[in-house]
Amino acid sequence: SPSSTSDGATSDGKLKANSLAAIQEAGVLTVGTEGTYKPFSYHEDGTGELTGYDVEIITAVADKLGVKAKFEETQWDAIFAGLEAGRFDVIANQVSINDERTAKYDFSKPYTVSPGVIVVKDDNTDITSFADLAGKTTAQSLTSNWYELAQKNGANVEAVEGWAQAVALLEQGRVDATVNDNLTFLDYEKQKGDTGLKIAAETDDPSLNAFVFTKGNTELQQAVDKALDDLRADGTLAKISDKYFGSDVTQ
Amino acid sequence: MTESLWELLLRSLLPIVGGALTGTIPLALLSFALGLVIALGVALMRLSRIRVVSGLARGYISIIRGTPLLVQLFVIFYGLPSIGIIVDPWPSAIIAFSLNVGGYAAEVIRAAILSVPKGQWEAGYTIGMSRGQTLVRVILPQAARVSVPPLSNTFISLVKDTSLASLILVTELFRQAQQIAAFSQEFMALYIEAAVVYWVICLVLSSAQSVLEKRLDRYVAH
Amino acid sequence: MTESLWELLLRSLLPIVGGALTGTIPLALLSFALGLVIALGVALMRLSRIRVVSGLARGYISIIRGTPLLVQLFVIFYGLPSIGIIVDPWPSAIIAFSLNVGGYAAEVIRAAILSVPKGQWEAGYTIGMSRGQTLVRVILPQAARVSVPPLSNTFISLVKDTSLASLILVTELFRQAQQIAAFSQEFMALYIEAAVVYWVICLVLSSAQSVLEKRLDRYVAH
Amino acid sequence: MSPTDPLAPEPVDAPIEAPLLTARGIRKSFGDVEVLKSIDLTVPRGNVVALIGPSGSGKTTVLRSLNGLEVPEAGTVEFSGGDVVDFAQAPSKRQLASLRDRSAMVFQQFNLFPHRTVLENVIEGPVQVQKRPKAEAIADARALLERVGLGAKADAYPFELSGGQQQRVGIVRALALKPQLLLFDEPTSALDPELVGDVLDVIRELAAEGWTMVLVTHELTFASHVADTIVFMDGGVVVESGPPSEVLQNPREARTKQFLHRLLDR
Amino acid sequence: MSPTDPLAPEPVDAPIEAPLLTARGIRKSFGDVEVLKSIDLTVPRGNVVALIGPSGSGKTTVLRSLNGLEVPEAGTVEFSGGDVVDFAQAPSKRQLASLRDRSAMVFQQFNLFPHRTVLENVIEGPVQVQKRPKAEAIADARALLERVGLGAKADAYPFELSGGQQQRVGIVRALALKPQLLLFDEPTSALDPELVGDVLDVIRELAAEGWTMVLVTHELTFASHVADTIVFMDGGVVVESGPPSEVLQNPREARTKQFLHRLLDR
Ligand SMILES: Nc1ncnc2c1ncn2[C@@H]1O[C@H](COP(=O)(O)OP(=O)(O)OP(=O)(O)O)[C@@H](O)[C@H]1O
Ligand SMILES: Nc1ncnc2c1ncn2[C@@H]1O[C@H](COP(=O)(O)OP(=O)(O)OP(=O)(O)O)[C@@H](O)[C@H]1O
Ligand SMILES: [Mg+2]
Ligand SMILES: [Mg+2]
Repeated sequence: SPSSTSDGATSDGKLKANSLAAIQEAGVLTVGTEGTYKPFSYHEDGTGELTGYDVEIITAVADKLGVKAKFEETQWDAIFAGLEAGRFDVIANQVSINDERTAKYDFSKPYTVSPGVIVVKDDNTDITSFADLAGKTTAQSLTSNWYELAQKNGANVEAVEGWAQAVALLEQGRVDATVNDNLTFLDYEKQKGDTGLKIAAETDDPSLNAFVFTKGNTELQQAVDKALDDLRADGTLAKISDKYFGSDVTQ
Repeated sequence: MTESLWELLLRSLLPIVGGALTGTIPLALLSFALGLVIALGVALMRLSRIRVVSGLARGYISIIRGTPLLVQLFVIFYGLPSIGIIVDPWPSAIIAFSLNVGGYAAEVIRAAILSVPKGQWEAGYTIGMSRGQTLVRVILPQAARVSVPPLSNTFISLVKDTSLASLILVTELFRQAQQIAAFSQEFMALYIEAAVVYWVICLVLSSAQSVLEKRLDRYVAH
Repeated sequence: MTESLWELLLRSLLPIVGGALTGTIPLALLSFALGLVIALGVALMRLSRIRVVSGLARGYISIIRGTPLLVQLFVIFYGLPSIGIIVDPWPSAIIAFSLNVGGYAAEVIRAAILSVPKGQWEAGYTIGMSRGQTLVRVILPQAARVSVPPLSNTFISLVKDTSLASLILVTELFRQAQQIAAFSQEFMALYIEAAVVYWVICLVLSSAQSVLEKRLDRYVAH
Repeated sequence: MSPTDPLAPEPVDAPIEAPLLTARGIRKSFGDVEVLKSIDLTVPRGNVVALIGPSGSGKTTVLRSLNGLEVPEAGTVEFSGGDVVDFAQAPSKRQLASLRDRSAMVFQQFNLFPHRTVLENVIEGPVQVQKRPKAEAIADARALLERVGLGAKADAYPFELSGGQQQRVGIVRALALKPQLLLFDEPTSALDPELVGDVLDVIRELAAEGWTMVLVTHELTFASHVADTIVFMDGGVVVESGPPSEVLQNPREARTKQFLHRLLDR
Repeated sequence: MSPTDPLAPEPVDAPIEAPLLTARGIRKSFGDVEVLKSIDLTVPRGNVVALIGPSGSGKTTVLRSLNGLEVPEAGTVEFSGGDVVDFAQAPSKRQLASLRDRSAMVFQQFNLFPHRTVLENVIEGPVQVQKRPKAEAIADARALLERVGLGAKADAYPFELSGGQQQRVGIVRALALKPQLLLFDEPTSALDPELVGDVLDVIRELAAEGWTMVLVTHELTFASHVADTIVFMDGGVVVESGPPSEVLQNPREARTKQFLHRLLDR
């Protein structure tokens, strides 16, 4: 990649897209997100404005940077391709930090710290720990780190598109469990009331989710980190978290 | 949970139809129109006696039909920027879809041109027309007739394929359904609702096809 | 990170081709074969003089062609359980794809049957054959010839459409590519790799088409 | 195993005096247009009846009605020794099949099966429909093909033959069924002028051998040589009929005269 | 505006003695088969030349070579007052176009434009190619159609016409170009026997009015009445040629005799 000077300009003097300087000059931070991932990134009532936990936090971050957040919605498949192609400056979509990703991208400080849970049917008594997943079938979204976790514990993993399909399979008795973010399940219960599902176990180590930048976009990453620190300090993060989850999941 | 499934479906209809009107339909119409122009060019190249020209057309058709549309969209929208070409979502979608239609329709148009009896070319030549004049005034009007049914198949497929455009940031019918499904977790119901809207669009297209076929059939014995 | 992109692509080739061999290709072959049987039945129904019968066939074709394949797959896999019918991934995929092929190919077969001159039916009748005998021994062998090119289009589309089967838990070519892409984060590269594999499959199909066309053309003046 | 004379018609049991075929009061409309207005036709066994008349007069429709390719609204067709098929009573499939079993048709456009070789075309009916042993059917077919000069073409596909050769295969395909009645609809009008002769020669031979035939033709000279009876049709009715010497040489009706004049004067 | 006699050919400036068309040494092969083996043909102005000969002898190929639909490997075609088109030199598009501008062809299968009405078929050449004013072209076309008895069919589509009517439109479409030479390739052989007369009548009239024509035909009686010269071809060569009284009544060559015998004896 072309060497960039510290103010984000390339050697030929033009501003490099996605650099902090370019973003500030344009006054717009372009954010890639799914828009179909409740409660993190979704549309109000399904048909209204884009909203959600991630959306609100990155909007607050953009405020701190003195720019407007502009959202581009696409599917998970395309979200990293979009970041690399310079279509977005940052991804805000509950991306968890893992080794493969840190090798390719830069992450902000985490803004969600939440354990993974095993969700099973109410009447299931076989599964009470992650070790019990061995030989069981779980439904996982291919793109989440929960897929890896279930696989590591010996589960037979069926890849589905998302939470809704995983739950459908679970309810239809076609899989034994699904592993996902605690928060996702809580939101689902909040919406559906009695779901006939329960949490069978929780991970020891929480997963850390953060904003994603292209490798080497250090100025932007540092600016966002600083904004996150400020938002944490002034209680904004806790407030947003409380609004969605009734507790502070940001640390 | 406070709202019944029917209320949800009713409430969803407006945005889904809206997605059809502002996304699916203009995208499909525009791409189809451009695609036909490309297809005509490619079909004529494919019919050329110059090896290189017809080889190029063959290669184009083979790649377009042999690879998934999803990847074609991906390459144009997310791949081209790596060589410095950045195209906006709508133009990208239109480029990808019309190139795609161009590949499929080229074969239809080629077959239609070949289906016009050789005697029609000769009749054109013997009244003094050039190759181009004969093509435009004699052959294509007749080729149009036989190509309407297969082209309308291509069009109907295109209408449904436009749902892939959401991948490159274009909001259309299916994307709307997905959004509502994500919120309400009722993906099955909303997908069926979307399917019904697609079906209505395709029914309208099919009747347009019948009308067109009748019009083009007026000079043929029944 | 420690491995270069080329190493990744090379390492991916085996699982992707494996996905093609164990998923894409058997799924496409099986669905196509079953789909042809359905299509023949639907085409004959569509040609029936009995209004209700041809109406049923029309409705089937209209719904199959007018709604997205994705939704058809979802209805069978996720929708049927709500009325107590649970079908496994592979059978679901084969049902959905063969019903889909059945709708598209029915129109092709119908057109091909109609393209056989009426005199061939009459020749069959006058040597004493029944309608069924004439259909099987006289009409279908001739209809086969004209329907090979459009049916191979349907087949090629099917090959690429089987990637949707991953949505209902069938592992095939594209799913393998997605999986590797998700872990390596190299979406663009792996999608292009998958496209190349699709392209190779389609090239093989196209040459099989040529061979078949030649074989069926042996009794026709060139 | 193969008959000594493959061109000779099958013997029939009915008394020799009864006409082989009797059609009475055949009426047929297409949409609003009445194309046949009560046609009567008698075909004595061993006779050749030639239908002539202007284009659109209904000749083809008469022929097609005789073997049920067209189903008239009224009228009867009766083969000697068989059922009376009454079209006014909506004939059953079995009845239509019985008409087809007794007759065989040679088409203007040949209508050979393009995907089968000459031999396969000929044995299709005997083997698939009449369920005769294949070896026997092949032997008969070869003998018949030999007789019309096509012995060497048994394994050719129809597209490899000239029009005249194709039509001779069409005739052999009909003969192989050993029908009681042969129907010819303008068997030479799709042929190049020079190829006509070959086919007419074959028909001439068949007539000489005693086959019963109804043929539609524009070849008046030929008809006058080969036919026992000429039937002149116009506008869906039989205007006059009789031996060639009467109808062709001394027509009674003005319409007949006018037609003959038009066709012969060139 | 419309000419007084729409059927009369355009006057030409060249001296009256020179033949309108001279073709020399035309050779043409398809693949390995040499179909024309050095054909010479001279067509005097105002004459009618009839090409006869067995199927496959090369008659159609000669005709198509004269207007460049077929490009021979060798030979020259020259219109009086025009370029010598030498096929051995790979003629340019302009040269082929000049052949087509001077002649007009009437096809065996008519080849009318099915998507255009009769009138549109006729004015297509004059308006689109010759760029004549549309009103004038229409007036001429109507006069010509009137002359061949199709005045009432100007707005019909080809499929609404009988074969004979379609062929007359084909002739009018050619005449409307006011060509110096009319080429006819078996103009009646795709017609029902009864419709042949109408078309032959039109050609007879054109001959009487002094049009120069080359026609391929199997209608020997007609050819003997209308042609100034009969050219008998076989196997890609001209076997003999001369006035009908010689070639048809007193052929010198054995092959001619055999051919005439075959076609006339029925
Ligand atoms: N299937 C049909 N539908 C409508 N009209 C028909 C049909 N078949 C024949 N006719 C009409 O019936 C009349 C008689 O037709 P038919 O073919 O029996 O005449 P033909 O004497 O055999 O004439 P040709 O010498 O031209 O073959 C014609 O007016 C024809 O247009
Ligand atoms: N395009 C072609 N390709 C190959 N062979 C051809 C082609 N056109 C004509 N021939 C062959 O050239 C020979 C002469 O054909 P041509 O059509 O000129 O004969 P013709 O005298 O017009 O015969 P007919 O009376 O049957 O129309 C024939 O043997 C024919 O098969
Ligand atoms: Mg007839
Ligand atoms: Mg010819």
